[in-house]
Amino acid sequence: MNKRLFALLSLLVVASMALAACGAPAATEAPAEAPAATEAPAMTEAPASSGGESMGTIKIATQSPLSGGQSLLGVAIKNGAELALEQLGGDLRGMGYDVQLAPYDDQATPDVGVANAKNIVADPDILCGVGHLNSGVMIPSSEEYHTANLAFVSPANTNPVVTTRGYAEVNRVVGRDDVQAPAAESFAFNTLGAKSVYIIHDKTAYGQGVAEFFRGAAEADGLTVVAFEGTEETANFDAIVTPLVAAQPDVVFFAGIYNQAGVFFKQARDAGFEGTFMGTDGMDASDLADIAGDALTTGGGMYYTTVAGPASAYPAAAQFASDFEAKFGAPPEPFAAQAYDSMHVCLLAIQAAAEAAGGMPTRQQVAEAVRQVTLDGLTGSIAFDDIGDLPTAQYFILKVNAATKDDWGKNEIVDILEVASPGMGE
Amino acid sequence: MKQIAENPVYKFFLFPIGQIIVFSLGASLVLSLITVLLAYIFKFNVTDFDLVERTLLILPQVVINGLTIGFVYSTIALGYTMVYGVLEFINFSHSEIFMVGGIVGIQLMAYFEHIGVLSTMNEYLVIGLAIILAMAISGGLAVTVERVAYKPLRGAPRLVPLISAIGMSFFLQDFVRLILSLTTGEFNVILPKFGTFDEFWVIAIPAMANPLRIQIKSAIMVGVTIFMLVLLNFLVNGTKVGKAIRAVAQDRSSASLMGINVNQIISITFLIGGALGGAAGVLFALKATKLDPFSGFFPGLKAFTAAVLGGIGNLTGALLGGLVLGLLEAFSASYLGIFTNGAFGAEYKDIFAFAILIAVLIFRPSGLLGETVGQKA
Amino acid sequence: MALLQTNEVVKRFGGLVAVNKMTFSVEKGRIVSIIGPNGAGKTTFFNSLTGIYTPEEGKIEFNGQSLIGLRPDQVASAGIARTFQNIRLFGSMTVLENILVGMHVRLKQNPFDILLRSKHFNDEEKESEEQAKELMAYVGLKNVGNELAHNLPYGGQRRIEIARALAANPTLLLLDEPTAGMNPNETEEAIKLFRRIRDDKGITILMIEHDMRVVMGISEHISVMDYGEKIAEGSPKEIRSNQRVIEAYLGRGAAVAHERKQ
Amino acid sequence: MKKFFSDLYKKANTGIWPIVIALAFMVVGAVSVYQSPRSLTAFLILMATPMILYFMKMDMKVKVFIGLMLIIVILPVLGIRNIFYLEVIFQMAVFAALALGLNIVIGMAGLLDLGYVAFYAVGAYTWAIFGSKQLSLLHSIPGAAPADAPFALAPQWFWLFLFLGVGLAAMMGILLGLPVLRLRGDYLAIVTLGFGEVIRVLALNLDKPINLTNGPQGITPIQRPPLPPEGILQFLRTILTPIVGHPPTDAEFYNVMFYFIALIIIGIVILVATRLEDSRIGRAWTAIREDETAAIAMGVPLVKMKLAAFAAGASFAGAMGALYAANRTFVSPETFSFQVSIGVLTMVILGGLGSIPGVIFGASAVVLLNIQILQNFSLYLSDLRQSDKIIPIINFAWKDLSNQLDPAKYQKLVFGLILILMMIFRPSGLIPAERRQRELGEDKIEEE
Amino acid sequence: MAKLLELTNVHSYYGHIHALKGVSLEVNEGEIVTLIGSNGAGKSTTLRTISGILHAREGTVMFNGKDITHTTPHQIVDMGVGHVPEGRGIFPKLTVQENLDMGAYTVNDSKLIKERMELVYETFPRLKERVSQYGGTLSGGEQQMLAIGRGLMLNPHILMLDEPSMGLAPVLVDLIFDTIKRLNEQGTTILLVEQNALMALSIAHRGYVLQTGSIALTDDAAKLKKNEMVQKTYLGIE
Repeated sequence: MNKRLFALLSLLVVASMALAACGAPAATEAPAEAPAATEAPAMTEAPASSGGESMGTIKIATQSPLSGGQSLLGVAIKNGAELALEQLGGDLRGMGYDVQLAPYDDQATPDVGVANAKNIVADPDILCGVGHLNSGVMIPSSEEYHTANLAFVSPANTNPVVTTRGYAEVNRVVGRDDVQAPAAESFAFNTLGAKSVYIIHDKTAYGQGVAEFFRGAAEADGLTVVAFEGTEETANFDAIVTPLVAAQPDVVFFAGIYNQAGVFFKQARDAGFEGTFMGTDGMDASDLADIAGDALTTGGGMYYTTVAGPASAYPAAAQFASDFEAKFGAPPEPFAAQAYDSMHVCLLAIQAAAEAAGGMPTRQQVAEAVRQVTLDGLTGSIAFDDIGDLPTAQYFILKVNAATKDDWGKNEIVDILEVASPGMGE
Repeated sequence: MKQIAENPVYKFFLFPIGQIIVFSLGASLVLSLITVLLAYIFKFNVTDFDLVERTLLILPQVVINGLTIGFVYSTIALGYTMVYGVLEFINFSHSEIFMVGGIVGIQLMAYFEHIGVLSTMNEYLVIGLAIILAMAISGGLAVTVERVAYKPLRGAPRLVPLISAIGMSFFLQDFVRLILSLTTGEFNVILPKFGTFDEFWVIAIPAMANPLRIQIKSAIMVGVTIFMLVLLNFLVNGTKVGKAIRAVAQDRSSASLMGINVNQIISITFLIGGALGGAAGVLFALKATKLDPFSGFFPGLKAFTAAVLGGIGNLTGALLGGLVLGLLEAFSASYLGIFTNGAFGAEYKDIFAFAILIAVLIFRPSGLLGETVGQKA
Repeated sequence: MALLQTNEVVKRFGGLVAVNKMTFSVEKGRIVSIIGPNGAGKTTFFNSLTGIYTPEEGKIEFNGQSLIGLRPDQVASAGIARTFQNIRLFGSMTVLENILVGMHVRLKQNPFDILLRSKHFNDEEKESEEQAKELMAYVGLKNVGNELAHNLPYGGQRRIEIARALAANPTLLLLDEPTAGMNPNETEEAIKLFRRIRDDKGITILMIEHDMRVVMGISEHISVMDYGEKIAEGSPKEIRSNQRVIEAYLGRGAAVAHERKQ
Repeated sequence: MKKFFSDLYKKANTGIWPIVIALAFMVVGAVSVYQSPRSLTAFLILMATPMILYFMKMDMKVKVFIGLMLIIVILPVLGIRNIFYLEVIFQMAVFAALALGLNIVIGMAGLLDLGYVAFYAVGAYTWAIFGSKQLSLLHSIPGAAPADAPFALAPQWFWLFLFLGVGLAAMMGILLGLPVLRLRGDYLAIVTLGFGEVIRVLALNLDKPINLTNGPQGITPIQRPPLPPEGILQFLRTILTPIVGHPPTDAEFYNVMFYFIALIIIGIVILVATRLEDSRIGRAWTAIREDETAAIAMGVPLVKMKLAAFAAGASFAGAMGALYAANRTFVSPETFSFQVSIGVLTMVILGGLGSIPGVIFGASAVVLLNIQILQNFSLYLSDLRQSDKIIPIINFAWKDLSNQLDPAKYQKLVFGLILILMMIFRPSGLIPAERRQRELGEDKIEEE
Repeated sequence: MAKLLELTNVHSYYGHIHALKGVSLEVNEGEIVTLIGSNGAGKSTTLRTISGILHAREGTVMFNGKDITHTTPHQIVDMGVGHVPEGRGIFPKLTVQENLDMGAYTVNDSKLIKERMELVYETFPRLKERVSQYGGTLSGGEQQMLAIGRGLMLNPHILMLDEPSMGLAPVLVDLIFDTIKRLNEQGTTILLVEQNALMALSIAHRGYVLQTGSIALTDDAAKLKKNEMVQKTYLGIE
């Protein structure tokens, strides 16, 4: 009897907590079926400074892991998008729209990602989205975006499947595994003249995808693959480094993220590896230099491929880096710039669709507009082909000249490769 | 003979060191022999190079790698096993205590770098200070965690403190992240570069083509852990408090009848376990060079496995378990790829470790050195 | 032939010989007691009989079947039920459920019956519930079927243990200090209950007991253990006047008092 | 104060009142969800209805009727207006089934299993491998799947594989159980933990030598079971269009279908769990948990019963795994991490170890907390940070709140705190286990 | 004689089980008092309640004029209450020496410790032969000696012994009882719980008979020995 009383009371407490927490947004929410018609009254408190009459609220969602072990990159995505919204949202605000960010935490798990996707889809204010970090979350979640016609721009997912399903709503501002890898391989084989390569990846969809394609390309070229390893280890690479040093390949290709790779590079160099390190766009972070130190500049040095031009070549990128650090207190992690660009795509598309529709656009209109967007972003020129890929991805091959964080800007472009998207499949 | 056994120098110094040497050499030797044997068997499978030669080429290095990480596992495992010994529950948040130790250590070094004294200070002094600070903070944290999250649950069904520990583990991860984010804006903590730890001692061995290369860092890790283990051995076996800890672990109600303040002893146990974890954290950080609030999880899991492998609740068992697990990992990760011609690789090392664990437990259900009568009355 | 016959049973723990060459038999339909000082190996002997321990040496035969190497559940299926020295009930189950667990060996329901709630299942459950109720009444428990076992007072818990053991319809019932902790009235009732169990149900009873009123009152045969060995056996009268028993167990004082009384 | 509430509760729990309250919650909840489909409050009011039905005294028939109304009519209709709710309920059902399975192993039989997610993975990968194109890609490089590869089986095969998933998972349960049965407590825990990791690492690595699992890339697309025939869908569309305001799409029908499949499975799981609990087998499990020695002395075969517990627990996870693979049309090893095992364990213990309603409630509460309440809360705070609002008393503008304090990043911290506090203040769970009370025809002892 | 220990209407519980139902008893300075009763009657519970392992829910426990009803065990030990528990409570993986050290945990005077140690070894020479052996490897009799010896290390004001004769051969029982008597003569007050009632009553000054959690009878030991109920129930004399 007492227990039941408790259960009921606890339920009431939960309910009232939820009321307190969510009363405000619930009150301003409009019914689903006619967003445009009922928006106006809710917007009475729109700031006068935005000028013009109030046209309604537009939200742009982000989904990425904000908590847990992968939050480093997930938060970078959110922050990149947030900065873009702040800096570039002016045009839409000028048109009378209140533009807001709705950051969702997918916890790097598909369950939460899909649930959030359905939640996002059910919020009529959300017209576009930026995310995810993990392909494993993006792929199932994008099924929901697809059915709801909600455009999503991915700043990080390089798994081919993301776009090869041919969904009109799914786009990405990054290359694909099967694009980046051959570019890197060609550089290793042709420019560096490597004879043997040791391939290692981080056992994620991203790393393994790139690594597999790299291997494919290497085998086609006759570049000897000494070993092909995946590892989830993040701290102690002794067990891999030891046979690696014994094999002494010309190049070690690491497909993964800098905070794992940096430790690996350092330990491999310390153990006596003299050859060249290569990495993917996951290496594009100044922290890499702090972690790996002079392992990057000694021996055969280090090269990485990236779609984002270095600060030296792109003044906009330098500006972005300093703005980012000013706002968030730390330099941008990988994918922050891509998220900035993704948000930029969303904003431009919504703006174009709103202008075309003469009012609040539908999701369909926004999704169609996304495919029309062209822009010169932080990470190069962006446009989308008919499946949402960059039609040609431009890859910069950078040579690392930094042994500390502050020198990261000294990295130089040694090669630029243009690779066309392979489209739907072979 | 009896005289020697009772001699404190032997009892608290020579014996434990001897034990450690026997364990590490024994385990290494057994695994090395098996590996070389396997190399002969698989020789015909590999055509690119001479398998036996390659095996022998890297063997010393693999053993050193295994021992280095094995000692770290042992030190963390001791924290699990001590708490298990007195409270019979798995302190899930120990991996976070360990992580905090590592981060505190790195932050201290980063602070020295920041105020510009790092390069002028004696490098070993820096490490010593970092370890001491980490031990203090991790130990204090462990005691606090016990007071807040476990003590109120004493006497509850055994799964209840386990869940509380899991909750504490979540909490600590994000709490550390919160603090790091607020102070540094990010949560990767990177070891500043100083000293000569990355360098190698090269020892030429006449019978071998390649010289033996031992990284100074590895030597420090092994040296400090052995020192800690000997110290712990003295603490537990040679002092009154240590005896009280053992008494509480063996029979809590009897211990209280001896006038032992059981709560105080439990706190001290957490303090020691936490301090060991903190020290292990700093050593691990030396190797890993980068930590984040989530990097405690995997080493913690491994150390926990090591504790069980050795027989949870048994201090010597934790030492042996850690060494065996570290060596197994190093061997399987280094050789699986070579032996199977790339069909299996380092990624199977965890499967290997767990398979061995299961095999050991099937034949010795209470671990390598555990009591055969598993349950306490 | 004896219902239970052991031959030179030895059980060791490490260096300690807990049961040493016990040769012992129980005739069908009798009430037999084992007495001896605490720590004499009585309970270890019980545990060896029921398969909890496997004796290192010797033979144990029950109803012509060897029990050596059988698991405890197999021993139970063979028809030996027992109670424990320090009551071991399933504390958070109800009294009724405790008794139903005791019936485990003779229930025939298979997983399909259970999942489909077949007629067979329902009949069997109903029947066993009825029997459990009868058993509760039989051991003198009222209105406690739905109580959690650990909520019952001590005497009640002792009774449940007996009811639970009877639920298996055993041929032989082993009672390990069944009246420990009972007051004289409760003990009187327990004695009556044991008699009834033997007389009505024809169940043979083997018990360990310290209370001499119980031992002397109802045993037809007594074996005395000390240091893992059987040091004497015989009728209550014989045991009472056995010098060795008096020294080892009843105490010199008892002997003195005894002599004085005679 | 306490007395006032308990009197109030007593009054509310007599006569017609419970029905009135249940109906009131249902109607108010339904109408408010209909009106503002995104309101969490409205949804929680609606979700309180089953709780009221469970806890308050009313005629069984009325309970069933109201319950069925809610499940068959109201929720699907509201769910089509906002499919997120169907997703929430779907996940509640999936995790409730997992928690019920784990509850058999831990709650009933008392065997600590930290690698339960392995069985979920087995179920999921069973259908994922056969229900996708993977079988024809066994020799391809992961990630380089040609789009024109054929599906191995027709989607209808899902139904068979649902059962195969159950069977295979149960077999894995026995396989794991056999070697480790002699282990006690924490040794068992670490071995099961290892087993869970082994299964995940296998899923991650079995892309070579033959590409069975496609490694970290995961398997997609996986087929869904076919929708009902077009005639029925057309009929449903006609009825539903005026109610929900638009003709329901196929995607929405899929959501509803999965909702119903999940409900049917969870229904069966609950039925199986309660029936097992109330039988010779369930009693044997509890007896083993309470006192192994006494149980075995009563003739309970330890090995057989423990294996049965592993198998039964695993089979629930197998079923939900297969369903999950079909629902997501995608599986990858990330879904089967150790954290999920821990998550399910917390659901079981938070809800009430050994208590079937408790475990379901625990799973629902954690899912709700994880994907809705905490998420909404942080979105709300994020809204505040983007607005010009000010914290009243301390006069602090939300805007100036440090970005590093963004609450969205600290859900796990809150969750951890909740776990600790729950264990301290309510260690036996939200709805602690109670034993079944039988009509024994005995004189009832009155409660004081 | 001064009252050293006094229990007034003490009720103790194990969870739901009401184990002591209003026990009142007293022990005077210098006495040997014995508690007899069958298994489960509450003898050990009484001792556990005195030493603070269990706290009385009702009633008071006074020791040396101080209320110790809610005092923690280690403080009670510190006040000079030694308790040799049933089953001996030897630390199986501590050596004999270490077990004895534990007995003197609250004593800080190393000279005193040494003295007591010598006394113990003198009383039980067998222990001296086994100094560095693990407690768990001792035989039952040796363990009992160790347990009593450990109790003596404290130099207790009152020593409570729970079933010291359990599992011991008659010769050893005699030895133990002689030792108890001698200790008492040297000034230690003894509270003895014993199943071997006759033996206990033969060395005690006074006795209490416990039945199902309450005191059924109390008297001088000699008189109790002749009591018919005691004889019938506990002595096996018809």
